[in-house]
Parts: sequence; C-alpha cells; structure tokens
Amino acid sequence: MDFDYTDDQEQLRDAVRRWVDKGYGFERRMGIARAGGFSKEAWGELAELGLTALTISPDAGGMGFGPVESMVVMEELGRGLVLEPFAAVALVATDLLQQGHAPSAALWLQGIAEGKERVVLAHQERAARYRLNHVTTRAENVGGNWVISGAKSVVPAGAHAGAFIVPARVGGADDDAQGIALFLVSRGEAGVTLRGYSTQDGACAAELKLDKAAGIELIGPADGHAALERAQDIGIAAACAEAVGAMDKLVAITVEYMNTRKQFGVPISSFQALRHRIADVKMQLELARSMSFFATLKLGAPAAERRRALSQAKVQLGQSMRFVGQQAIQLHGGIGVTMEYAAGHYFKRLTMLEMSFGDTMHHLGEVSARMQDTAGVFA
Amino acid sequence: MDFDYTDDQEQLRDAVRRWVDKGYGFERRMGIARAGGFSKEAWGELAELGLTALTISPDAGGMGFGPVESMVVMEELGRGLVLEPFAAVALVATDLLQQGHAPSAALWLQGIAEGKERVVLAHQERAARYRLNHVTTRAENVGGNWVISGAKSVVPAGAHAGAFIVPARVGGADDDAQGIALFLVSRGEAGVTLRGYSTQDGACAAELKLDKAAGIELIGPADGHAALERAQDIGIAAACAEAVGAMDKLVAITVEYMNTRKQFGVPISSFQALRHRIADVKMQLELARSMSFFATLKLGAPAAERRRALSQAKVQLGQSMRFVGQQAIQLHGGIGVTMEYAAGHYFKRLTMLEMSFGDTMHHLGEVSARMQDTAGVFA
Amino acid sequence: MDLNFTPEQQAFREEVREWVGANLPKELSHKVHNALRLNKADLQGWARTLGRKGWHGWAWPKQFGGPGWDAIQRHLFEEECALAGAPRIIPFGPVMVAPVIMAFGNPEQQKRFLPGIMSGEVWWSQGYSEPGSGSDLASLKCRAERKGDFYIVNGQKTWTTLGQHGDWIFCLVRTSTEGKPQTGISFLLIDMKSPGITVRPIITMDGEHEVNEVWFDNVEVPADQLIGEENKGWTYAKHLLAHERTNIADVNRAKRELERLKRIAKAEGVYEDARFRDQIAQVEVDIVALEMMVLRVLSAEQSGKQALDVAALLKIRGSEIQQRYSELMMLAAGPYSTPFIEEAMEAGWQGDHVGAAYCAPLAGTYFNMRKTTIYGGSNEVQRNIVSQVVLG
Amino acid sequence: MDLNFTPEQQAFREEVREWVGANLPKELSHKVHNALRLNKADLQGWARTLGRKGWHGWAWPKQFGGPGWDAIQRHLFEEECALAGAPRIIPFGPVMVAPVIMAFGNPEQQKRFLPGIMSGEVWWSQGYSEPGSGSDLASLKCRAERKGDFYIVNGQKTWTTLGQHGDWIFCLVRTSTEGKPQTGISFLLIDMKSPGITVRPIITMDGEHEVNEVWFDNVEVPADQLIGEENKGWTYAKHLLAHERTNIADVNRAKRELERLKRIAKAEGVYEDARFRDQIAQVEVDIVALEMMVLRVLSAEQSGKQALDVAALLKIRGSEIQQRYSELMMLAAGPYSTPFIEEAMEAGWQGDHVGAAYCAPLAGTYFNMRKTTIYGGSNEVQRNIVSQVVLG
Repeated sequence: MDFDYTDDQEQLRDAVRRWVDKGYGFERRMGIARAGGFSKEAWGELAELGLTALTISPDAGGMGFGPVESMVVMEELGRGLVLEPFAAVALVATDLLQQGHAPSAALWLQGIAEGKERVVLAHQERAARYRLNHVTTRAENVGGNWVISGAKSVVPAGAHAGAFIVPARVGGADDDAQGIALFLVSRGEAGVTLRGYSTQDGACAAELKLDKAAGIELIGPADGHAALERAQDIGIAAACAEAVGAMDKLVAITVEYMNTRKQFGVPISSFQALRHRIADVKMQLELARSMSFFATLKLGAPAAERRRALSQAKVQLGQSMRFVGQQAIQLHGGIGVTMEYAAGHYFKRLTMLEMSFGDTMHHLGEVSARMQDTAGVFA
Repeated sequence: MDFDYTDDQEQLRDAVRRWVDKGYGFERRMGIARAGGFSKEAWGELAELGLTALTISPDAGGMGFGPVESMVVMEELGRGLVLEPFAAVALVATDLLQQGHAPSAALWLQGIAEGKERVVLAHQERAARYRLNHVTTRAENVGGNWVISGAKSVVPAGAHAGAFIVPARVGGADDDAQGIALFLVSRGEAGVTLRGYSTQDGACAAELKLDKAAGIELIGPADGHAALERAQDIGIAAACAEAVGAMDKLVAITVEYMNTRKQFGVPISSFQALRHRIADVKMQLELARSMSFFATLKLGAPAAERRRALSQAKVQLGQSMRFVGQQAIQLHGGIGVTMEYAAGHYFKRLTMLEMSFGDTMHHLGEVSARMQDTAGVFA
Repeated sequence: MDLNFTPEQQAFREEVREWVGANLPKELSHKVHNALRLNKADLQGWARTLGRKGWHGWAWPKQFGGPGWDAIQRHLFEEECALAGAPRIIPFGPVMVAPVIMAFGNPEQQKRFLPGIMSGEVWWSQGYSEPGSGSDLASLKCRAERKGDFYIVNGQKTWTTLGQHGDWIFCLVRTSTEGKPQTGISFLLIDMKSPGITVRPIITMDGEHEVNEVWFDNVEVPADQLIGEENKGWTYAKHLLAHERTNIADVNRAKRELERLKRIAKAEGVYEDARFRDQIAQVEVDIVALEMMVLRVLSAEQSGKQALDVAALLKIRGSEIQQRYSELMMLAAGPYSTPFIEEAMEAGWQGDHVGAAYCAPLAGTYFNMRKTTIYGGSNEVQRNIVSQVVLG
Repeated sequence: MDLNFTPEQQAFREEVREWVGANLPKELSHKVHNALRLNKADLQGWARTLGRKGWHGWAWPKQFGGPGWDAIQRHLFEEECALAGAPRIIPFGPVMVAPVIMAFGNPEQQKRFLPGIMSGEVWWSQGYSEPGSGSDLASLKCRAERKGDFYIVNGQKTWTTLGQHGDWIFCLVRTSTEGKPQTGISFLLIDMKSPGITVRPIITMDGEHEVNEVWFDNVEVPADQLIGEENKGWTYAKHLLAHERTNIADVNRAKRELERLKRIAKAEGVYEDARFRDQIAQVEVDIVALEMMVLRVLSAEQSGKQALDVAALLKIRGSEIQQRYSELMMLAAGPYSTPFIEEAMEAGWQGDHVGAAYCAPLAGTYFNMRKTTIYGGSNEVQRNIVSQVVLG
C-alpha cells in the first residue's frame, strides 16, 4: 500500500509538465481551438515526448507503461487543457488494438507509436445514452468480408483519425450484450462519411456514418461487450486523472485570484464565507484525487471488481468536477465567465468530462446495481 | 389571490398563541413528556379554547372551521411543541368521522368536541412503509357484524383514545387499493389489545392488536382508499403547518443564541460563514411557509390535484425541516444536543414530522409519478 | 386566504393572453421556446409591438403613460408573456432607468426620455459596473467633471449587457472623492453616439456577445442630463434597486423552461428513467415553492397588510433554479450537448443537427446561466442582506 | 504505486483478526453490531483484555511498553477491531493523555501513569471544554493557583465524555491571566477522587448520559502532577491535537455501519427501492473515497516522501458520513424508529419490539451523531483550518 511515484514516474510527470507549461500555453491553445480543435504539430510534439507510444508494448515499438504512468500523463494534460485526443488514441484505442486479433492492428499501433496515425473508438450511438450494450450498427459477413452499416456520434477528433474501432452487431437484438463485435474501419473505405465539428471545450469530434463500409474484425462477438467495458473503464480512469489535473490547476488559479482581487478594500480571500467555500472545493479536489488513484489502481482487477470500482470513481469525480468547476466560476465573479480568461475553459472541459464515458447519474446507477454486502476499497 | 388572515383567524391565532406561551411552557411540557407524553388537563384546556371542535360542523356541535383555521392552530401548536395529539384527533379523525356513515360517529364527534373523547386513525402496518394501499388487517362479516383482525403500529396517543378508525381489508390482495374499508373500533371491545409507549419527541403512541374485535363500518370499500388518501393529505397539511411553527420558533431561538453567544470576544453572529448559514436557514423556512400555505389551500381541490400538491408540499417541508433542524443544532454547538435546552426538542419533533404521513423520498416519488407537462401552482 | 385569482384578474389574464397570442410572431416564440439566438430586431420588434399597445412600460403608473396596473396584474402580464414564449423585455429602459426618471428626473427630462422608452424606440443600457467594482459597487471610479454646461466623463464601465445596441446609457459616475465612497456619485444619462465613447465586446465562455466594455474618453455630457442633484446618484440607484424587484425570481420563465426540460427529457428517453425523473420532480417542487413565495409577495404588496422582506431570497432561489434546469437539460442530452456548432443555434438552419435540433444550445445556456448567481448582486451579497434582516 | 498491502502486512492483519476473534466476547460484538447500550464493564472489560495483550496503547512506541507498530499496522489493527464489532477504545487515556505524558512528562510521571493506562485499569477523562469556551478553547477560565506543593483548582469543565466513570482527568487550567490567553494555560493531571470534585450528568437529547459537567471547588492537586512547565499547557495540548489524528475519519467504523445500514434496508424492504438504494450507493462511494484519502495519509506517513495536510478534511468528511448513514438507518425504519423505549436498547431485552429489534436505537443514534460535526473542533473551525492551508 503505497501512493508514491517512482523516480521514473516523476521524471515522466516533469517532462510532460514542462511541455505543457512551455509548449502549450493559453494563447497557443486558443489558437488551436479557433483553428478547429486539433493541431498536428502539437500531436507531433506529444509523439516526440514518446507519449503516443506510452502503453504500446515494447514488442510493438512502444514503452509498455501501464495505468499509473497513464494517470501521470493525463493529470498533466488536464492541467494544460490539452485539446488533442491523447486518451482516446493512446490509452483507449491502443488497448483495444493490442487486445484484438486483426493482423493490421500492429501497423496501426506502429503508426500511433510514431505519431503518424490516430485510431479512435467510435461507440456512441443515438439513444444509447451511456449503455454499451445498445448497438444498432450492424455488421454483415458478405462472402467472408465484413461490411458495416450504422452511425456513430461525437467520435473524438474523428476528422483527424485514420481509422475507427467500431462496435457493430453481428447478432442479437439492439440491447443485447451478446453479439457485439469490434471492427477496424479505415477512414478511406468506401461508405465512410465523416462530418467534423468543434466541441464546447474547444476540441473537436465528428459524426461517422457507415454505409456498407468494409471492416476488419478486431474483437469477436464473444468478447466484444467485455472489451467495450474495459475500454470504457480505461477511458474513465483517464478522464478522472485529466479532471484531477484540470481541477488542481483551476483551484490554483482561483486561489490566486482570491488573494489578489479586492472588494471593500480587502482581498476577497478574507471573507469567511468564501474561505469556507474554498475549503469545500479543496475537499472535493482531494476526494477526487483519491478516487482517481483508486480508478487507476483498480484497472487491473478482475472485471466485476474493476467495473464497480470505476463507476464508484466516476461518481466521485463527476460530483467533484461539477462542484469545483461551478464554484471556481462563482468565486471569480464576472471575469470567470469570459472567453478570454482561463477559468471558464477549465469549467467547460470539466463539464464535458463529467459526461464522457457515462455521467454521474449513470454511474451511481451502476454502483447501486453492483453493491455488495461489504464496502470499502478492498471489498 | 390573497394570503392575509381574516380578523377572526388572527384572533384564533392570538388565542392559541397566548395559551401556548402562558400555559404550555418548557417545564410543563417536559413534565408531561416524563409522565408519558399526554396530559388530560392540557387536552381539556385545548377543548376549553374550543379547538377540539374546530373542524366539526355546527350541526354536530362544532365550530365548522376549515383548512386555513386548522393551519393557524397547527402553527401555534408547533411553536409550542404541544405533545397532545391535536391533529390526529381534531383534524384527521374528525374529518373521517364526518365523512362516514356510522351512526355512532355523531356521538364520538360530540365527545371530541366536548373534549371528553379522543378517536385516532390507526393505519400504519408493518412493511407498509408509507403506502396506504398496503393493508393486511382483515375484516370479516360474521352474521351481519364485522370482526377485525390485524395489527396497527405507532398509533398516535393510542393509549389515550376511546376509539380507533381502522382500515381493514374486506376483499382483494394485500396491496390492492380496492377492497379497503374503514371501521370504527372502540377500545373496550373484546379482542382489542393496546400497548402504549413514549415516542422520541416526548409524545406517545401505541401498538394496536385486533383479534376478531368488533368494528362498525365507517366508510365502505368503494371509498376507503380515497378516504385514506384524503386523511393522509389532511395529516400532511397539519404536519406542514406544525413544522412551520416549530421551525419559526427554532430559528428565533437560534438567532437569539447567535447574537448572545460569544467566541473569540465577539458574538458568533458576526462570523460570515454562520451568517450565510442562517440565511440558508431563513430560505428554507420561507420556502416551507410558502408550501404550507399551498398544502392548506389545495386541500379542497379535486383529488388528483390535491394529492399532487400535498406531496409537493411534503417534499419541500421535509427538506426544510431536516436542514433547519440540523443547522439549528449545529449553530448552537454543544448546548444544542442537551435534553435541558429547547433546541434539541424542536429538532426531534421536526425529525418525526418528516417521517409522518410519508417521508421526503416517498413523496418525491409521488411527485415524480404524478408529473404533468405543465408545472406551477396552478398546473 | 385564497389561492385563486378573482374573476376580474382571470379576465385580465385572458385579455393579455389573447393579445399576446395575436401579436407575438410565431417565429419569435419558436426561437424563445427553443433557446435559439435572438437578434436586435427580434428584441426591439417585440418592444415596439408592446410600445404601440402602451405595455412596454407595463409597470408604469398612468400619469407617465403606463397602464397603471397593480402588482397582481403586472405579474399576470409577465406570466402570460413568459409562457407564450415572448422574449424578455430588456429591462434597462422601462424597468431600470424609467422609474428613476419618474421619481427624480425633472419634468423636462420626463418629457424628453419617457416616451422613447415606452415606445421601444430608444434602446437603453446600464453603466454601473466597473472592472474594479463588482459587489463593491460604491468603489466606482469613472469620473465626471463639471465644465460649464457639460460634464466631461472619463473612465470605463463593464458588463454592459447588449450595450452594442444601445442608443443611450445611464451611468453612475464619480463627481466627488470626498467623504464616503457612496456620497460622491452622480446619475447621468448619456447619448451613446457621443464622441469619445467606445463599445468593445466581451465574449463570454459560451461564445456569445452579450456583454460589453464601454470606454469614455473626454465625453461631453450636457448638464441637463444629470438626474436630480450632483453627488446623490447613489440614493437614486438604491431606490431603483429597491423597486427593481418585479420578476426578480423569474419564476414564470422557470415554468416555461421546466416544460422544455420535460419535452427534452421525453425525447431523449430519460423521462422514463426514475433517477433522472426524480431530478425533474425536485425542480418542479422547487418551482412551485418559489412561485408560492412570489405570490405571497404579491399578496402582501396588494393588501399592504404584511411586510415581506424576501427580495434577496427570491434572487438567490430563482437563480439557483435557473442554473439547475439548464444543467438538467444539458445532462438530458448528454453527449449530444457537447458539439459547438454556431449555425445550429440560429433559427431555420437547414444543416444536419448532431442528435436533435434542441440539443445545440443546451451546453451554451448552461454555461451562460452561471452568470445568474453572480450578477444583479451576487448570491453571496444577497446572503449578507438576508443575514442582516434575520440577525439584525 | 500499489493499492495492496504487502504479504507481511496481510499476515499482520490475519494475526490481529485471529486474536480479536478469539478474545472479543460475542455478547459484546453483538451489542456493537446492533448499536445496543454499552456499560462501563463492557468498555473497560475490552480495555483490560487489550491491556493484557499489550495492545491498549496500540499506537505507543516500544520504549513505553507499546507494540511499536507503524502507521499501516496501526490502521490494520483499528480496522480489524472495528469490523469485528469491538467497542471503540476510549481514547482519553491511551490516545490523548499518554502521548503528552510521553513527550512532556518526566520519568517519574511516565512510570507512575503509563502502566495504568496501558493495562486499561485506570479510566481517564478529558477536562478541556468549559461552558464559555467552545471553539475558542483558549478562553478557558478554570483556575489553578500554586500554594506550596499544591495547585488549588477552582472552576468548571464540561462535555466530559464518560467522566462519570473517570478515575483521573487531565485538565487545561489557567495559571496566569497575563499575555495572550494561550500563554497562561497549564496541563494538570487530577485524581477524580480528590475532595471538591463534583461530576454532574448532562443528559443529551437522545436521553443518554454520555457527557458530564465536572466542578472543581478548591481541589488540591499535588504539584508533581503538573506536566512540563507551568503556563506551557497550550503547547502540549496542541502537540496532542497534532498527533491525535489516528482514525480521525473513523472510516473503519463507517464500513461496519454501512454493512448494518444494508442489513436494515434489506429487512425493511427498501434495499430494493431504487430511490433509497441510490442513497446507500452514494454513501458507499463517499466511504470508499474517504478510505482512499486515509490510505493516502498512511502511505505518506509511512514513506515520508509526501506531506499531506488533510487531517481537517478527514474530520469534516468522516463526521458528515457518520451523520448520513445514521440518518439513512433511521429513515429506513421510518415510523418504526420513532418509539422511545429505553429497555429496548439493552441487550437481551425480552419484550416485544415495535417493528424489529434493530429499530430501537436508530433515532437515538441519529440524534447523538449531531455531535460529531460539533466536537473535536467543530466543522466550521476545521474549514477555517483548511482555508488557511489553501489560501495561505
């Protein structure tokens, strides 16, 4: 039982933080957001730092790091509100690609490791809400080849991806957990239509339409739903860590503002009602940090235990994100709601993170459904 | 649209308040609580004020007043934490007795009006929680006479009642809304067992067991469930008004304490964090007062509208009671949790009121189930 | 005690409803009901329509050309407008500066300014806040120096809502630095076309241009545009605040928006989800309680028998409820609220919506609503006020 | 980073579990698991059992006869005791006064007092609070005047938990009125059998006798019962507060009580009610988050690599959670929590319970738990501390 980082992990953190502080300042970020929310150059810099290869196994040309290192990186990217889809590509998609049996997966992994390619999971469907089992996209085997038809929404940085991992149904009804396979679909295939757009946090996403598009089976229907759950949980852990980084920075910004801004002749940090508010903010931040650790350290647990833990974490993080974000704006007053000031951007990103991979209500439902007689970290 | 009291209503309020202030002080109340939670003398004084006849029609020897006057009285009784079962007898039971067709009802009403008798509704059953339709007590017609068997819990002041209004099933399954009739059962009948005890707020209740006890049909199975719902709603409105009176007084006690108690050389009312807390307390009190008016003024509305409104009111009141009660204790510090100080007794009574006639979760469920497309006071 | 309106009040409501139904353009109410963008023509068009009926100054007494309605009639008018999907009446003219002109302006000023406000022709803005003075409004620094028949104004105002459309602006300016900060403030009416005025947009985090900075560089203001006496502006502004309580809780809009929340929740399939639905039920209870509190205030105003000092409570609760329903609308759409597609927030856009058309503005509205607990006296300031009332 | 305990730590846990299982009387754990009343014999019996094993001072270093465990071992010991249903160890002796005696007492005092604490034979009480000094502890007035070889103590202490059983009491007393209030305070150990001491019960609103007033009327205290130097008691008390952080969050008990909440909810039929169950799920999340925060503190203490200043957060959150689960237990029983039948809270009562046996103590516990956000430095004081850390 130990929550210290190793020296390697601290070096990794320092390297990412240095890049964020020096290379990804507010002005650059705003420029990237205005230009559509994705920068190839910035992505290249992440690759140069070795980050795109972070969780790819050494055999496949990667660094072979695990959840803790992923958390370290995500916290720093969160601190800098980095727009590029690092978690989607280098944590979630790489895990699925490495689990899968598609021969072309290795090539995509190599491309990701080198910073040349991006692959993302495209799983959100209309009316699915946050249920992974709701898949209406269908895959048909036509003469030994899979063709896929359906629509996927809000695919992270979809317009900048070379391929998509697409859950599609090979059998069963729309809501069955059985019968879902995961396919690799290249953006260049016939029948693939992409429509990109900006997102509220300054990043970007896309609508993906598949009309009999050719796909390669990555994970078969026996394991598809379980793989999706695992991908979601990796995404949750990444969102938790990113949120901790973002909140940590936002609290620092707010504290500095409170100690600087004067009203009635004194810094507003001298008002007890605001002091107690920041104490409550700090509480939520530390609970969130604790549960981000929990999320990361449970990623390797057996599926049922992992699933329960990750939902517990997402509930805490969702509540913390909302409270910290809203209170940071409130403590700033008017300046907090302007586009030119950083706080609002943290708030918007935190808002989106709450809704990514299932919102607080959804995961409270999961926790409720998965409760056991005992409770606690080791239950 | 008008929320002023008439002169008569103000006189009524003043009369009750005078009695509470002068006749029902903290010491007397504590003495009654220690002696079991009911005082015949105090009840007699309520009768002398004419209150036990408040809602009984003039034909039956009463004053024929309605919901607004009931609210006025309940607020004052709440302010004084009066232990005697006024609402149970003089608002809920009198309404049922006047609705019913039992010939003996008139006699009981007369007895209540004169302050000589008490009749209470005994409807709580084990495992029913707050569902009025869950009735396992059974009534059988044996040769033209009804005999009733079953058990009722936490009957208010049950040991001091001369008769009980007992919902019992004449047909259908345990959870059917159909098939419930209301019977009048005298405490002296064979097969009636009573076990009285104190309640947490210093008042008293009883367990009532019926083993083939003779009962007289008051309200038949066609109307039984609807009558129970109406009785519950009268009880809710009374609880709301009582709670407003209790909260109003508790806030006054707390404000006085805050302006008196010194820490660090200044009254604790000078600390902004506590000032904002009392502002939140005041908010909950005024929301509660508003919804108590709403509850009272909707008692005469058609059943569906009344039912929805009363649940809305109980949700607000439940939330207000819990917040105001808890914060009043917190703002007092140690002294607030002692038996010798009044605040804790208000807190305990408010806690029980939250659980009477359905708690906040139960009524939120009712509101949820009864929502319409439109919203608001006149929806 | 009676919850119901009188037959006369009901008839009045019907009259308003009928008139609004006949005069509010369908395209406009469609925009309002779906939180689509409103432009200047939308807002001013509705103001002029009301003006022609004599209702743009709906709270005005008859002597100044208003309808002379009582508190309940005003409430019913506001409610009917809100539920019908009329845009909010921009308050700076008819609600904010007009009462000050009526109470403290001279007859010439009343004659000069009030008709343009009532008709909706003249767009007024508010010049109170400054960068350094938020909750501490009295610390304002924007100077006005008397030179002959003019005041020369220098300084900056900020958070000027819709100031980009403004014809005139009413300002609190510093005319003296002696004594307490409150004592050296004057109330000036300024033509926004005056040389030396620059309006710069502030883009808020939802990407919208709703507020502005207004800069004054040696702006000459004729001295007859001073309201009342020099250095007494703070008193006038406080009078305004005391009377600017109409609809502070915004409960009528809340009722309309709750209906929208239910429509969205149904369309997104979460209305049947007990967990989500409970959240809506809670807002419904909150709105009924708020409305009852508003009705209590109206009754007290009407009868004069009670004193109800709950304006600060109405502001706190109303703003919290606005924030909550906008949050729930966004959460109902979930991932479909996350795209930021500006065109999708314009009425009549023919492009493909992500999710459904109603999803487009939801996150932006949620972001925008954060302002409601900050502006108009932050909720922290309101809690100070409440505690003062309660604790003495 | 590793969430798991080492094999050595696991083995240690097993050893404690086995010993507790073998030595904790079943009747006692039954009482604890069902929140039935504990008497002095229950509490002191367990203290003596631990004392015989050398574990009553489980956090003590070896040099004073303790087991010399590290932070994680102490945590595991506390967890095993809590989950097994052991009563809480009354902290005033082993956790509160003993560390002060170790750090600031002289060798004679250490020899005289520590063995009786470790063995569980001597029952200590705390004499800090006074009626006028709540959060403002330093304003205390209880006087001690030096006369020859004695201090003469006059004044009053209050909120003395279980002081009715006390053999000894450690007190903060005023020995000087010069300088800041903090500087004139001394730390005295007082035999409660001394003439002039009166203990008066304070009955709390749940009807229980848990706390007391202690009155001192010319009580003679031998001067060799002064700890350290005169007028330096405040320093010693603060040292104690800084070190009295073991188990401040009470998360192990919370885990046990959450299990009880689930049992009660199942028996009452509300565990299958989605609305109620969500509340339990929320507490479950809260407890896991609190436990993770506790584990982070332990890890930091163990490795010395991080400084984690979150004791105030643990106090706030732990107390809020205690209040919440006790509230939910009461709400689960609903009307069946409302009877007040004292006998029903005694183990082995043969009467008819209203509802079920587990219902009897629920409301009383809920009432009693209101103290947790007040005592040990109110949560308001804790928020002051947190804000000081955050804002500087």
